[in-house]
Amino acid sequence: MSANKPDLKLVKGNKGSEGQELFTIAMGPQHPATHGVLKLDLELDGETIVKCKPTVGFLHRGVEKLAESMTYAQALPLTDRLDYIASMANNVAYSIAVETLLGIEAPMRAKYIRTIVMEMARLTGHLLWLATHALDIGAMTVFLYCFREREDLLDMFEEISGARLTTTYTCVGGVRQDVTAHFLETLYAFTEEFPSRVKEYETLIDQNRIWLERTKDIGVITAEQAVNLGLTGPSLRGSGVDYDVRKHMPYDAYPYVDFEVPIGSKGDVYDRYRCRMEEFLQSNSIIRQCIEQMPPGPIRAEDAPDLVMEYNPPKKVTADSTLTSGVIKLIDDREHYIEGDVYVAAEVPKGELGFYFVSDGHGRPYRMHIRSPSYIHIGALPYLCEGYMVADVIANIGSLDVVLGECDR
Amino acid sequence: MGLLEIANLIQERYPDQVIKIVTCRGQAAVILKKDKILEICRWLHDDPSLQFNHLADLCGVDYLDKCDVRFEVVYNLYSIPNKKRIRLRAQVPEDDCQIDSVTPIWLGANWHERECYDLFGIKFNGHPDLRRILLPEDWEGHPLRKDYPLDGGGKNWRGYDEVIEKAKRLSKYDFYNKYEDPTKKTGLKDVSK
Amino acid sequence: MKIKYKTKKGLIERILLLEILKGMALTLRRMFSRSVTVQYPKEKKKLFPGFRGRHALIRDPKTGKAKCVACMRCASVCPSQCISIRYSQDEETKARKVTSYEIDALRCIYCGYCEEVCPVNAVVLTEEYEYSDYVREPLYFDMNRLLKNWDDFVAKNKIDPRSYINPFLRPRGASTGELPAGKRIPVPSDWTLEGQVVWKNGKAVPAKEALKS
Amino acid sequence: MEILWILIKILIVFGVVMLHVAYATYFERKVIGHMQVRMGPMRVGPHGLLQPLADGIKLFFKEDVIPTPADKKVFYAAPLICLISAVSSLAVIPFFEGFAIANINIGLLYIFAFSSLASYGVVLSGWSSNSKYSFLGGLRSTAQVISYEIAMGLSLVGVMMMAGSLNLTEIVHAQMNSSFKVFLIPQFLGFFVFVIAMLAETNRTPFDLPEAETELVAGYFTEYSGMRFALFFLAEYIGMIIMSCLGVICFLGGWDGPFRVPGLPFFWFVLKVYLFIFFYYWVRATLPRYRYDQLMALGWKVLIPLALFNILLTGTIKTIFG
Repeated sequence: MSANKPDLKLVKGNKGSEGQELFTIAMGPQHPATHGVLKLDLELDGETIVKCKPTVGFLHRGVEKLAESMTYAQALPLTDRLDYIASMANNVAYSIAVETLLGIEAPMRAKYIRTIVMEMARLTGHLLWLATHALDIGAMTVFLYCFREREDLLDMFEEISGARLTTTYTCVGGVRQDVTAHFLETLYAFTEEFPSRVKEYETLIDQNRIWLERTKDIGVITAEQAVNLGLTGPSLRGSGVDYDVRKHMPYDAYPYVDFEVPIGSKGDVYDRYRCRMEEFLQSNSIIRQCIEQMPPGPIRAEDAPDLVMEYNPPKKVTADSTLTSGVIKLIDDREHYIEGDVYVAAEVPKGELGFYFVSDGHGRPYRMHIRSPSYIHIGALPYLCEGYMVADVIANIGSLDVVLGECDR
Repeated sequence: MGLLEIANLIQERYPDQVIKIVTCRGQAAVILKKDKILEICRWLHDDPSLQFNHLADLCGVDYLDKCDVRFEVVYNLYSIPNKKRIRLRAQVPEDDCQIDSVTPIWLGANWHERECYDLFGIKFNGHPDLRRILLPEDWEGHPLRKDYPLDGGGKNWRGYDEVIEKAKRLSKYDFYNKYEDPTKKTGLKDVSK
Repeated sequence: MKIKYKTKKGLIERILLLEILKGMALTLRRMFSRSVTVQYPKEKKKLFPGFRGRHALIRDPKTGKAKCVACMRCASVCPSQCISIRYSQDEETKARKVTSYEIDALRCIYCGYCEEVCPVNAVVLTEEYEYSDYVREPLYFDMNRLLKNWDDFVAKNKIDPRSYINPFLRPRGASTGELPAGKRIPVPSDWTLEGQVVWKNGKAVPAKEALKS
Repeated sequence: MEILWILIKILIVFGVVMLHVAYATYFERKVIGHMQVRMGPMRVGPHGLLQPLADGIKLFFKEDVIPTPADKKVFYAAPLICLISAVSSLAVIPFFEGFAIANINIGLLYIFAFSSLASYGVVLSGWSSNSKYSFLGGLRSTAQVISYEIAMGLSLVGVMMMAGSLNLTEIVHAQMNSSFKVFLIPQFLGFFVFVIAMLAETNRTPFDLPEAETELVAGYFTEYSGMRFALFFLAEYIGMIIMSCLGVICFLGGWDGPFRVPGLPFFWFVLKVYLFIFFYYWVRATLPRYRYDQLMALGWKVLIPLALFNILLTGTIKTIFG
C-alpha cells in the first residue's frame, strides 16, 4: 500500500492529483471511531487521503487555569479527568511532580503501592486500547474479552480507592489508603491468570491474515521522524527508539524491579500493536515483583503538606518520650513552598505525561502545564495518515491510543 | 555531565544571550533572551555531543508583576541518546510579544506553539499554521494570562442566547417541567397553553 | 528488548487458514463458558467498604443530631466547592453551632476529601449509588436530607451506626498518633499500621508475622 | 384454483421466512453474546425471547426522519427495492420435495438476477441520502456486490455442470443420485469460493465495509430511521437466508438427509440453513474487517481465478470420466 503513496507536492488547493475535485469529509466530532470528540477534516482522492486536518478542543475544560486557583492537593482530582481510562497513572504522575517541587520523598511502601497501581493503570489503559483498536478494525470479540479483564482491575481499584474510574488515590507524599490482604491476593491471582488471557487476544488477532493486512506497513513512521514529532510511549518505541521514562528517569519503585522495554523496528501499526502487547506481560511481571518485594511501613510521608491549609504548611511535631510532660516541639526547618520551577515526567500508558510547575512560594501552583502525550500524538496524526486510505485513519488513531480528555485538558 | 554543565556550555557559547542560570530541586534552567532562540535550539539539537532531539514540553508562563519581563516561553529539552535534560526559558516582553518558532527543528513543536499562542497570545514567527487550537476561532482574549477575568468578564459565551431560547422552546417536551411541581409526574405536557 | 515476531506464513498455513480456524475454535469454546454479565437491577454487585457514593451526615447516636462542629475544613478543602456551611457562634464560649449544611451533589466530584479531613467523622460518603433523579432539586442535599441519607443507609444495609467504619474516616495504614482524636475509632487490625500486610510465600500475611518467621 | 394455491404458498413462505428473520436476529445476538462471554438479550420475556417482537414494534412506531437535502422519491424507493428483490428470490427455492412457489428452469440465474438488483437499492439509498458517509458506503457496496457476484456465479458453474441443470430442484435430485450424496465433496473448491463470496454478497463481516460502523458510521443507511431502516434490516437478513438456502441446495444436498423425519419434510433443509446462518454469526464474532482495496484484490485476484480453475477441473474430470 505504501508503495503507491501519491506525491503530495502535486496536490494543490482543492484539486486531486489528476485535476479532479477532492471529496471533503468531516470525520467526527461525533463518530464511532474517533475515541471521543476528535474531529478530522479529511480530503479524499477516491478513498485515499490527501490531507488530514485534526481539530481538537471540544473537551477543553481549562484544567491548567483551574489548578492555578487550587492547592496542590485540590488539583489532584483534576488529573483523574485527563486520561480517564487510566486515571491512577495520572494521579501517580502528578504526585511525583508535586513531591519533586516540594522536596518530599514518599515512604518506600507508598512507592511500591504506587508502582503497582501505575502498572495496573497501564493494564487498564492498554486493555481499553486493544479493545477499541480491535473493534475499529472490526474484531469485536476482542473488545469484550478485554473488558472482562479490565473490569477485574477496576474492581480492585474500587477496593483500595473507593472509586472505579476517578480514583484520586494518591496524595502528595504517598497514597491515601493502604492495600488490603484481599486486594493483594486478588491481584496476585489475577497476574497468574493474565498471561493466558493475553494469549487469548493474540489467538484472535495476532496472526490473523486480515489483521496483518490491515496493520502491516500502515502508518509507517521512522525513528527519527517519531522523535522529531515528539511521540512518546509505545507509539515511539514501535519505531525502534529506546525511550521510556521508567528507565531513563526512574521514579517510585521502578529502579528496584526488573523489567524490559519492548521495542519495535519498523514503526507501523503492527509494531506499535506488538509493543503494547509485550508491555502487558512486562507490566504483569512488574506487579508481581512489587507485590513480592513490598515492605511494611508508613504510607504517607511525615512532612507531607496538609490537605486543607495552603499558606502555613503543618510543622513537624515531635513530642518528648512522655507525652504527659507536655513538651511538644514544633520543627520549622522545612522549605516546602520555594520559588522555582520543575518539570517532572512519568510514563503513563499513552506515553510521557509531564507536569511543569512554576511555584511562587505559595501553596498553589503559579502555573501548571500538562504535557499530555495524546495532544502531541494527535498533532502527529496527519503525518501518519496522509497517503493512506480512510480505513487506515481508523487503524492509525487506534494505534496511537489517544484519549481526548487528556488531549484537550 | 553534571547539573550545570550544559547550562554553562550555553553560557560559554552565547554569553550575551544568557541572562541567568537557575536551579531548582536538581533541575537546571537557563534564562535567555528571545533573539537567538532558534539558533541556540538548532545548535542544541544538531551538535553531536549534545543531541537534544526530544522536545519534551513547550509552554508559556505569565509573570504578570513578578518579573520585569512579563512572559516566558519554556522549552524542556531531553536528549534521548545522552539521557540529559535542560530547560530553556526565553523571556518575551509584553510590548514585543513574539518569538521565533522552533518548528523547523522539532515538528512536534507545532501544536505546542499553537497552544501557547492560543492561551497566552505569544506570536511565533515562522510557524506554518498559527491558529487557535483549544479555544474556538473567534474567542476573545487569552485565558491563561494572569489578567484574564476569571468570571468571564460578565459576558455570556457565543450562542448562549440561542441555546436558552431553544431550551425554552423544547421544554414543553420535558417529562418534568421546572415551572411545575417536580414531584408531580405529568409526562408530556404543553405548558404554552 | 527488540520484539521478535514472525508474520510470514508457510504454504500449508496459508492454504488451510490455520490461524483463522484457531480463532474460530476459541470463540466457539468461549460460547460454552460462563458469561460474566451481571444482570444489574436484578443482581447487584457487592461494593467494597469505602465506595464513594451518596453523601450523608452521620447522626450521632448520643445526641441524635449531626456531629459537625463547623470547623469548615471540608468546605475549604472541597476542590469543586460544593459544600456550603453556615454557623452561629456563641459570644462567650466561642462554640460554633451549625445552622445549615448543604452539599450540591451535582457539583460534587466524589473525591472523598471532605470525609478525610473531617476531624470528628461527621460527613461521610456512603456506599449508596442509586439516587439519580429527573430533576435537580432532590440532589441538592440540605442538612435534614443528609441526615436522612444516613438513616436510609443505616436502615438499608442494617449496619450498627456505633461501629460503622469507612476507610476514609480512618485511612488504612495511617498511624494513630497522626490522627485527630475524633478519627481514632476502633478498626480491624489490618487497617492499622501495625496490622499491615506484606507478601510472603504466596500469600498476604501481616507484617509482624512475616518479620517473626 | 391454481392461482389461489400459489397465493397460499406465497403467504406461507413469506410468513414463515419473516418469523425466521425475526428470530435470526435474536439468534445472532444470543450466539455472538455467548461467544463474547455475555448473555445477549435477557430482558424481554424469558431469556429475551420476545426481543424481536419488541424491536419490531419499536422500529415500526419510531419517527421516520428524512434529511432535508435528500432526494425524497428515491429515498423512499431505495429500501423497497432492496426488500422486494430479496423477497422475490424466495419464489424459486424448493424447501422440500415438490414445494417451491415457482419451480422454474432457470432458478439459479433468477436468484443471481435478483441479488444483483438489490445493489441498486443500496446505491440509490447511498446517493439519495445526500450524505457523504452514505455515498461512500453505497459506492463500496456496489463495487463489492458486482465483483463478488462474478466469483459466486463462477463458483456455482461447477455445480451446474455436475447437475446439468439450472433448476434448483433438479440440482438437489442430481445430488441425491450422485455417489457422494452432496456436491460439497467433489466441489470443495467451489464451496470454498461460494462461502467467501456469500459473506461478501450479503455485506457481512469480514466484508461488511459498506456499513463499517467504525469507518462510515453505518454506510448507506446512515440517514435511515424507523420503518425504512427496518426494511434494510429485513432485506439483509432475508438475503442471508437466501444465500444459505442456495448453499444448502447447491452443495449440501437440499432437503435430503441421512434419514427421513416423518411429518417434517423440511427438517434437514432448515437444519442446514441454520448451520449456515450460525457460520455467518461465528465468522462475525471472530474476524476483523478487510479494507476496501484488499477486498477487491481478494475477489479479483484470488477468488475468481480459483473459481475458474474449479470449472476447468470439473470440466476435465467430467470429460475424462464421463
